Amino acid sequence: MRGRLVLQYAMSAAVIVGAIALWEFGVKTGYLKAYQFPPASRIAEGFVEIATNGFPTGITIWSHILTTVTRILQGYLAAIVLAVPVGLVIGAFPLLNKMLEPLIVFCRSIATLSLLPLVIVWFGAGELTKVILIAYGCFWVMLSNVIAAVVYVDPVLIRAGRSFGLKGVALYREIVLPAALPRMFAGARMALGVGFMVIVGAEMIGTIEGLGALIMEARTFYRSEITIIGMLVIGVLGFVISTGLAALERMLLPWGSTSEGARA
Amino acid sequence: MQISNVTKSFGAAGHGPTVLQNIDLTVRENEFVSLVGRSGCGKTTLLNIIAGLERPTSGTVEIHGREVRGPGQGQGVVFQQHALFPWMTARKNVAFGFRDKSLSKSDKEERARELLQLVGLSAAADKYPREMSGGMQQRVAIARALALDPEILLMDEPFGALDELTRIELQQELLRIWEARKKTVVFVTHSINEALVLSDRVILLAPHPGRIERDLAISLPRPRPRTDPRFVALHEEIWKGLSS
Amino acid sequence: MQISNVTKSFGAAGHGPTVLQNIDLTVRENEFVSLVGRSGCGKTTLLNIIAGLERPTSGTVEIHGREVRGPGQGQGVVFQQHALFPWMTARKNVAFGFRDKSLSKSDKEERARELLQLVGLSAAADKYPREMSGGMQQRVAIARALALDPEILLMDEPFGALDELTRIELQQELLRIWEARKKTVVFVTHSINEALVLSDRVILLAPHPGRIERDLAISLPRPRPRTDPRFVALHEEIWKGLSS
Amino acid sequence: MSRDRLTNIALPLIGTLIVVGAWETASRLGAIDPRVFPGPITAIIEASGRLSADTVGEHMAWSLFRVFSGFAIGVAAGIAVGVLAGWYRWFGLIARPLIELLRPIPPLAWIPLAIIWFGLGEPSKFFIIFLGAFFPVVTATYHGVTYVDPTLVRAARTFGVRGWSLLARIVLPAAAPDLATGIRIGWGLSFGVLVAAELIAADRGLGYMIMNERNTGGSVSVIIVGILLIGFLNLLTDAVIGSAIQRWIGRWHGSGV
Amino acid sequence: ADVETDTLSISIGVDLPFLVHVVAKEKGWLAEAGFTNVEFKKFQSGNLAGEALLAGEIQLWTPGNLPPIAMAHNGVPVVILGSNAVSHGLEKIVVRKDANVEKPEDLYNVKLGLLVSSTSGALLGNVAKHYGLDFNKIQAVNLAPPEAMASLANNEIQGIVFWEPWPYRALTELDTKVVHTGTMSGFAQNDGEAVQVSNNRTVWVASQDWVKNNPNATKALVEVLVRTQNYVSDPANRDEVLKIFSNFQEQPLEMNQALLSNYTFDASIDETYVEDMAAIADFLEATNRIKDRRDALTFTYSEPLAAADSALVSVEGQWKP
Ligand SMILES: Nc1ncnc2c1ncn2[C@@H]1O[C@H](COP(=O)(O)OP(=O)(O)OP(=O)(O)O)[C@@H](O)[C@H]1O
Ligand SMILES: Nc1ncnc2c1ncn2[C@@H]1O[C@H](COP(=O)(O)OP(=O)(O)OP(=O)(O)O)[C@@H](O)[C@H]1O
Ligand SMILES: [Mg+2]
Ligand SMILES: [Mg+2]
Repeated sequence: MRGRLVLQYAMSAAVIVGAIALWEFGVKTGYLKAYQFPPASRIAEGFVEIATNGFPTGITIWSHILTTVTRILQGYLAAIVLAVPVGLVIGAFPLLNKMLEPLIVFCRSIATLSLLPLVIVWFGAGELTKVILIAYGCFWVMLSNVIAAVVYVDPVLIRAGRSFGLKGVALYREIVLPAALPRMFAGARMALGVGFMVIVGAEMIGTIEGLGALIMEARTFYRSEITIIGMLVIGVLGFVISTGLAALERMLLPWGSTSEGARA
Repeated sequence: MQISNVTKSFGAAGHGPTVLQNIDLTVRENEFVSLVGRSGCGKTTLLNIIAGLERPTSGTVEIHGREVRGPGQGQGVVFQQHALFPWMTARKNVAFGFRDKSLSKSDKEERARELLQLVGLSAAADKYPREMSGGMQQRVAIARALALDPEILLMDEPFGALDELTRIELQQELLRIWEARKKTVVFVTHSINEALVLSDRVILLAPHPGRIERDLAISLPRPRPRTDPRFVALHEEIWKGLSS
Repeated sequence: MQISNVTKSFGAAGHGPTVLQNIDLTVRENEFVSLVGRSGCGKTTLLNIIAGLERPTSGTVEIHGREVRGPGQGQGVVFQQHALFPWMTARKNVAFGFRDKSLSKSDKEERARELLQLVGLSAAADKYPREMSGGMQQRVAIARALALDPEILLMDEPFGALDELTRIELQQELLRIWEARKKTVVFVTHSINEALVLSDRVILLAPHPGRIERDLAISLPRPRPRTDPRFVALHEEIWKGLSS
Repeated sequence: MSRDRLTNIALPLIGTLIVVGAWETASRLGAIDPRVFPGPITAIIEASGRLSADTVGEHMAWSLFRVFSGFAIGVAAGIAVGVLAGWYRWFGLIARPLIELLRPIPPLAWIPLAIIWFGLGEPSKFFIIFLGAFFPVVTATYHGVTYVDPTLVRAARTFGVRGWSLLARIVLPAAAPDLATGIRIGWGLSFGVLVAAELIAADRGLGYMIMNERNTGGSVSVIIVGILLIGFLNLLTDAVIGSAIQRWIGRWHGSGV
Repeated sequence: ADVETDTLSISIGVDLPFLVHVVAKEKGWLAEAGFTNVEFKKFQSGNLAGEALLAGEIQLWTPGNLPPIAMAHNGVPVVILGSNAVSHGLEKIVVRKDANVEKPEDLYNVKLGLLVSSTSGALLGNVAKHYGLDFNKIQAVNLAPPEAMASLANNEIQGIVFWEPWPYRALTELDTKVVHTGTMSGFAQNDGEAVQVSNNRTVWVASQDWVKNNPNATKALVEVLVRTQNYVSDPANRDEVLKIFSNFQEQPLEMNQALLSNYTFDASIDETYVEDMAAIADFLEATNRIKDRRDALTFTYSEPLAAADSALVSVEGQWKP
């Protein structure tokens, strides 16, 4: 059983390595154009270059990463801090929830990119705008998840709580809240994903720092290998952070988390 | 406990179909009463009304002469399943049952330990529900209900999801606890055997609308071997009552 | 059917704990055999091996002298629950059971209708599983297994999830079908009563590792009232066997 | 029943009206500057002065066409890859890490490569929208295929069904509810990336309308109307897809997805 | 010889360099040369047009001189066929009057909006060099023209560095002034002095593949373009061509009248061309945007231009099909 698994991993690795080699070969022999399909060797060179010299000069990949992560975290945390209490309140009042539901769905469905021209007019082209765009994207996703978490608490748990005489705020605090936590966590992970989705749009304006800006800058100079590096770094970052959140969730909710339905 | 002329219908302002109609029932102190009936005949609804979790459309339920207007008036409830709080360990779940504000946290945990011992789960005190088998979970649920020190223990098919052997073990356990703690018990079940093994009285509910069809006193001494001809005869009688 | 020296262990190349050890069992044609045993003793595993869904680590199962190497060699299986295809109506589910390629679609539907009539479900032919009660679903599952026209019907706690009343109804139904169609049946159950009401033979499995503990022939004539003292005595005997 | 319907239709309507009313009032009273954030009525009046119904109709038609095309390709590819990854373990081992790595990459970031690979015509726009639909569908399909109730598979095997027939007749229908969820989310995301897709040398479409207005320093009202239109189109088509799904699997699956 | 193709897609923008293209088409000269099927394509950004060239969707691209340099250094097979217009005076630094920019050092105190990786960035670098400023201390905000205009209006930035028509719009719509153009100072200390800090010119760019596969079409195209350049450069035709252009673009005639003097339509491949190209490449190299420095002549193809008018080629391009 184990042996077979190792074999399967080895086989998958071999296929991937083979594909990369084939690609490299295709470029070397001229079947693929390097500026269209930069081969792995060129991507690796490009990575060394932006890790040391930076692109443009002085801005290394590390500072691009730091800038982007800082922006995402600011917007993301702002969204969470706002969405949790608002969602808890809306979820507590079914009437309010029903009334606001279409609005929330609507706001969530608005692409942040289309807000770009408005937000620039409202908040200028500085850091604030970028953070607000990220926060906007994260907020509605988190909000709908917090509300759903509260609304879909297993009614049996609520009845159990009530059978011990709990009601009102106490019932909400002692039963509804903890029972809603796993779903809220799932929402938090979804919202983070949205934060990453928004970052390139947010960094299209007023900056040459950050991974989104790096990708656009590389585009201007036809450095497709740097574009790809920027994309891959975002991919890896997104993957690492969401894995980290899952681990955090397991730590904070030891009674068994619901990683189910955690992705959009 | 006194149930007087309780009627219940769901839907807008009680205008839906009538689920329970004119239920009258008196349960004496320390009595063990089972409710038996076909699926959908209103057993759970009646139990919920007694628990104060649902309001009757008309009629009253009184416990010790005080009308029930909500939960937490001396009723403890054990649900069919999944009713443990998944974010609490067994001990915390039981400790939750002590609603007495004057108890310190450590007092509660101490007493919870005692109750867990009573249901034979000392070793599993720090397990989360998902780490326990169905039978263990139901023991914790019973301990939690007992923590409230209720006058009446209401149980809604508590052993319905368990396999037969575990079920029989827990029936013995429940009888032992009932005798030790002297509680009034209202017990909902699908199983005629279970009702016969446990109860002083078996109430047969008939559906559409839910009403009391038979009220049988079971005077056999406990423990009650299923082989006892009187047991067998009673089984037959209830079976006929239900099938009709 | 002949089970010879079957041993089964899971895990890498069969090196895990042994779930079944040296099982030998011969089931005669048209015999109704029940497997009874504690949870986890290997009942389902044994049934799966007979069904060809699992390969034994060693030993063989033969049906009519042909070794079982996979499913669909004359075994029909009825599972505990959820085994109907939820996207098919009752009729389609049953029609699925006819694997004979020479049958046209309308032939299949026609025959499915007949089988549904046999299990008393003509009226529900166009219902989807979720629109049926648990008892109705199991009837459809039985009809579907019969569609295969199997020599052996394997049933894994088919009535475990039903309430007692429905369960007893379906037991009667099953006996009727078994007598009408003359099948060999291997029936897994938790319930001693059920095994006693139905079977010609009750096999007691003991766990760790799963092995045959007792093999009781039940020679009482059917129908078997539970009040019959012989019935009661057999019940006692099996109960003791299980509790030991 | 009638009471339920009342609350399910009236309450959302009332809520929406209140919010829209508050927005309009705030901008009328000058609490928010109507030049940078006009009220809805003002915005619509002003925008209708600048755009004819025909133009807007054309923008909408093109956007819908693009969303639908990219979405259709995304769904087809998502189902194919998801099924293969769930069915063949070795393929899953290759595809899943790649998918997880590519998923967080924003569609906007793909634009440079999309253009280099597919040019400036419709294919590159489809590609960007494809990305929106592909990931949710592939994940849902994979999940659906791997978490099919094993009893169903066994039941089918007892009837001698295996291989592709098992996949087509049992696994896929059993995964349908998951698939439906994925498709629904994918449709929403396809709309979400519409504006990004129409950044690629589009000369019509709602996304183009918004971005063009921004580039030419035009009116905030048109931008707001563009956003509202995309939102409404999204909600409307989502409702249509929802009821189609309901018809597709609702009868046997029960609750809507 | 006949041209290999009668179909041409040409990217054009809204501004005056495309006077040549518009006139060549409207006058029917392109058709005369055999290009009966000419399509103009407009792109919202320069990037897109370049990418369209790569994708084979246009055959002639007329960008500023920076993008083809960046492309050539990154292995993209493009070739320059000649200059379209020399426009050193086109780029301007415009600041709000209330920002009090009087001397070069005052640039440290304001935020300037520009596309950092365009010829505007190079211009700012040259300004810094010429006036002895520290380039890194100048606060440059990377903004596209529309956002820059909005930000300038609400004083989030105090100046912009852009090419026409944006400075023209800033001057007419906002209370601003020019402190430097690509060729002339506006600082108090040397107001009106000729200081060349811009190397901006627009060039004709085609893909190497297209040129290789369509030698006759390349020659014919360059010939038409040179002929049109001569026509629009003649003051006698000034009013006519401006009218053709303004009508075609639906733009105010007076704006184009005001701006035309910024352009010299001259295809020459000569020392100035080489210098301008080198200056931009210097800027890109200094900021690490290109590697493996190459001479502009290695991706310049001068034969068609020489065939059209040998006087225009004084330095020969080294690229050959
Ligand atoms: N909240 C509700 N709204 C409307 N009808 C309800 C509600 N709760 C229960 N009912 C209906 O009341 C009837 C009795 O339900 P109840 O749950 O009390 O039956 P039961 O005897 O407990 O059944 P079971 O043995 O299946 O648990 C059923 O027909 C059910 O559909
Ligand atoms: N696929 C498997 N891999 C490893 N162990 C297994 C597997 N299937 C079953 N087992 C183990 O084999 C033993 C017997 O399982 P089996 O399901 O046959 O028991 P059972 O008698 O049917 O129990 P129940 O009455 O609860 O259905 C159990 O200990 C179980 O954990
Ligand atoms: Mg009930
Ligand atoms: Mg089993």
